[in-house]
Amino acid sequence: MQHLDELYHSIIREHNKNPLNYFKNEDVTHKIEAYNPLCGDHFHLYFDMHDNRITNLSFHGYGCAVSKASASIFTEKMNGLTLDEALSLYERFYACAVEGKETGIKDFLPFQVASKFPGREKCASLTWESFKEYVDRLK
Amino acid sequence: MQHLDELYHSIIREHNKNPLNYFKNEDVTHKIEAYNPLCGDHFHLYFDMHDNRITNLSFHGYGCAVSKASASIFTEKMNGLTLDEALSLYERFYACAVEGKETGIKDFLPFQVASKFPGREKCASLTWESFKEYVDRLK
Amino acid sequence: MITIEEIRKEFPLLEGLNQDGCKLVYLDSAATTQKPRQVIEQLTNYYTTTNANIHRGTYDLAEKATRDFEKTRTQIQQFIHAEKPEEIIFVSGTTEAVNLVADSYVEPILNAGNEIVVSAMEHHSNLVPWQQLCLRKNAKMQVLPMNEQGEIRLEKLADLLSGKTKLVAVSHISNALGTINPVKEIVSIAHEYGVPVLVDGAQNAGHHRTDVVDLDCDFYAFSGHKMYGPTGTGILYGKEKWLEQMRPYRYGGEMVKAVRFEKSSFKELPHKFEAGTPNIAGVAGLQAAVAYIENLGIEYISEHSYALLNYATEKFLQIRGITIIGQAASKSGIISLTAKDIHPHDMSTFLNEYGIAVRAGHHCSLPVMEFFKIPGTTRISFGIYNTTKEIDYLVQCIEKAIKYFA
Amino acid sequence: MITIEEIRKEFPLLEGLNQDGCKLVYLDSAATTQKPRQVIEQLTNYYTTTNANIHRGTYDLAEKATRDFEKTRTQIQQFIHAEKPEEIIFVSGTTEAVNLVADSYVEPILNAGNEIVVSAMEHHSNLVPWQQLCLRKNAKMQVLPMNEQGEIRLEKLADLLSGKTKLVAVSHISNALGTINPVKEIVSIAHEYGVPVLVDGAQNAGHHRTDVVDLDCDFYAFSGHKMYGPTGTGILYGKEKWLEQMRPYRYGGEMVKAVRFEKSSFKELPHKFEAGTPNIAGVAGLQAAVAYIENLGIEYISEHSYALLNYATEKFLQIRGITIIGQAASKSGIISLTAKDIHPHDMSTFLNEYGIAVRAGHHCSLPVMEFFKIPGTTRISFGIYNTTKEIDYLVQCIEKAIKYFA
Ligand SMILES: Cc1ncc(COP(=O)(O)O)c(C=O)c1O
Ligand SMILES: Cc1ncc(COP(=O)(O)O)c(C=O)c1O
Repeated sequence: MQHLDELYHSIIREHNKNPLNYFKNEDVTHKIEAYNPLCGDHFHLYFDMHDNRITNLSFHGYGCAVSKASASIFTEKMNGLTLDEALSLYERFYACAVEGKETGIKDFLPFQVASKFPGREKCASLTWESFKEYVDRLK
Repeated sequence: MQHLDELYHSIIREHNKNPLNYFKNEDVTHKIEAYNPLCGDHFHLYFDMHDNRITNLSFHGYGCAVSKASASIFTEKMNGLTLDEALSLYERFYACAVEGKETGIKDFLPFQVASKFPGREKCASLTWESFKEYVDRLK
Repeated sequence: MITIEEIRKEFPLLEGLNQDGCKLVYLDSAATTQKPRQVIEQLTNYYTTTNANIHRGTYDLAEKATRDFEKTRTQIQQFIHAEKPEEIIFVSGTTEAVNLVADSYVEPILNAGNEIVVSAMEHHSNLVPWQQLCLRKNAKMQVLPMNEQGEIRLEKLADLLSGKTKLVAVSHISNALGTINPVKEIVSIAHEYGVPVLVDGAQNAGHHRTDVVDLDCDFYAFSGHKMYGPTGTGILYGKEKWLEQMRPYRYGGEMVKAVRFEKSSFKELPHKFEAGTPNIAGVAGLQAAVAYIENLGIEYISEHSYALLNYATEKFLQIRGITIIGQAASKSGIISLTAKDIHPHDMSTFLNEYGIAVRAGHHCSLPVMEFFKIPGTTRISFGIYNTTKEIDYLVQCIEKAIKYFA
Repeated sequence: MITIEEIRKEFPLLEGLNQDGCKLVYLDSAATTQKPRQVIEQLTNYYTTTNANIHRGTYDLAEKATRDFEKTRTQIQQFIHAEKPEEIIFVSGTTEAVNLVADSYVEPILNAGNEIVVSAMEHHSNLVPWQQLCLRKNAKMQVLPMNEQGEIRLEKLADLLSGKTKLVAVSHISNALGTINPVKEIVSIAHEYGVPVLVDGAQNAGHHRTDVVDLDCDFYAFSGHKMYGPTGTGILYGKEKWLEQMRPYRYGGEMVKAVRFEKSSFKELPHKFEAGTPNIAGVAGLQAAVAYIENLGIEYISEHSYALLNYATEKFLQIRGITIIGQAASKSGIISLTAKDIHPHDMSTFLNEYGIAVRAGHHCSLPVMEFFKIPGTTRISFGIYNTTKEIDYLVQCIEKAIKYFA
């Protein structure tokens, strides 16, 4: 069971059961769709951006424990960051969840394990990648 | 070598080297093309037919020892037969060369063996089959 | 009577242990079946005693390879009760078989405004080829609906058929739901309108009796790897009258009679559709698979599938929180389920830790998931080697998962 | 240095005895090669330890199967020195690879009056697809001629190229004549006119170094079974820029991203072109074949082929009545010959009685036979396992045949 608990770390299970900032909010300046048709995961991300600063993040939708927890943490960690700060946080998340590197950010740790599970490579990064793609298109 | 000699029976080798009625003859009532693109065998059969009687048979072209000998024997055996007689002789040749049955016709015997050799099923029957197809279309 | 333990011994992969020293509980046979020793050994046997390119070889080895290949054609003809060996075309799988019919039969006769009918529960392989063909031709794909149990609404079929309809394409058994469709009735109704029917038999062949003459279907497609045979093999059955009039699918060696730079002529059936060197070893393995199935007896295999289905269904109905997706009256050994709000990927990852292999997701049937308004299911599917003990273990583990994710 | 005896021991079929207790003298490797133990065992290994359907599996077995499959893609990318693994498409063989390019690349851009250039020595698989496409589209197939030695007349190429030309399709090595074509020069000339080039590498891959970047070809097609690998496998290499813009070849599972009844979206390269369950076991076997080749060293294999070619050619030139068809300056280990007026089928039947397997006929290259005004040839082709002793024996037997039929 150790193996499983590594993936479904208490952080992930907690965020999955009680996700933070989990509500629709059409009243924002930006709305992003994060969709992976292969596994059916489908979230909407909501946030305001004024003067390149991101606030009021929330999300809503459907996904596995890992993707949901990851979205929850995304909305928490990104709040109040400038676009540049957000992108550099994305890089650190990517290093951890996709490349399996140490980043020193405690909340990212459980996602390091996720990418090693069969077929679960993309769960952790879904919302983060969608955000990155969206922002790249903004530029 | 017995095996080989069964196929290349003296009758076949003799007819191959010195085929009977081996000449072009455009001066006849009927001319048939016998062609097997898979092995390149290509003969023309020439004959006259008056009052349903076949005469003046000859052939010309290119083929393996078996198909050439078979064509040679064809021109010899068919000469002077009525169409009905020719068709019944065809049936006997078919029984021998394709179905491997005994027919009592000594000259047909070597062809019984031919059909058992790898990839040589159609050599013996090429001219005979072409004749049959042609005659069927005449009717 | 052969016991299940004896059967299991024939499947080397199931006998092996995984890295944790556990035996694998393989419940994903709808994706691909495991292979019996006889099939695996046949591949070795082919390559060590027979390997040669087929057709037109004038030496013993090529002759033997060709004879075996063509014997398998006849064996498969008899296996699916087709009338003639020429009606059996070797392809690489169900997907290629469907694409072949789309390209060579339907494409030339499909005009703008024409229609193709598919069912609401098709695998992408029997859906996307028709959809794309219709888009290209300005034709219309009509969908034969299903009900909440996951059964085709047969009474709607006649409404969809008309002089504009060029084909009905329907699966014999849904890989996502397990539903066994009333194919014979569908064929009979379609034929009243003069419309030919292609049956996607991927989940039926090798698991239940297949009789194309009794069904009277016009085309029947299936894959070797889903019936205990090798990957890269498959069959398209077609009625001779259609195959005769169809143009070739691919061009190349083995399917031509004469070739000039200006034009070519093509061989007779079935070779017209078999361009290039086929999967000769694969076909040898398929021969062994069919022999294996016939030796066990298709009735026996079919009964086993029903027995496991019934046993498992009953167990699942007792677990609070489990919903079985697809509750048709007539089903094969395939069960799709959802467990509370546990995502299928979390469920399958959890089960994998206990050595259980099940499939999670949409099972190449996205429109089916959309119909049931779910993103996916956990799918359990049975093979001849599965046991009720494995099902008991699965049920235990699913209960654990429900607790774990609670 | 590995000896030829050690190599032969790796090929179980060559070690076996035929019904007369003789070892087989296999000289038909251009049709298909024999398989080393490593390849045969890999198939068994795959089915006994790894078998599962690939992509989207969330259990260990499927993960391993998928990882191995994709690793083979990368291995093949490196084997042919392509830039990216996405440029490697798994297909069932050369014939399918050529048809894929015809359907997905050329068909959409070929208009009436456009042209496709093929060489005069193409295998039917790299000729008939272009011919039929041109006939359907009212386009014109131009033939790049060859000389009496069986060499492409390179100086004629520029005359055939123009703004109307959409593709040049040419074999790397002619299977009928053994000629090694100046593919790099052909590509360079064609590119001056902005015309992409498809190279049929069926006779080159695995026998001589293959470097698609050095050749700068746009497409490269080859078959697994001709390079010591399994039947039912093959590769289409394509430059990413072309593959990206090409439409899918077949539709079905594994190649779609999202599917609605109204429309679908397709996956990225390379999966866009790989609909349905691929020949997973075959690809595992191909992996072993490439590893086998790389372990021996392609230079070593290539040298062996030249050595046998030169040895045999010299011997044949000494036999009165033998004519070698195809006397190009640059040749691979393939020799086509005629012996007096002995029909090739009589020759091969005769040799078969002595345990020698050679091919007789037109070798799927009817226009080549027409050019030389012969109905066919006896073709001897070498693999890594052939020896000069076998050639001596062959020469003896051919001399006997000439006497026998005299
Ligand atoms: C030059 C050449 N091209 C194409 C092919 C066709 O290959 P396959 O039959 O494996 O599709 C062959 C083999 O016969 C060949 O030698
Ligand atoms: C019902 C059904 N049709 C078609 C297919 C496609 O089969 P293959 O991938 O072997 O071509 C499958 C298998 O996934 C299936 O279950």
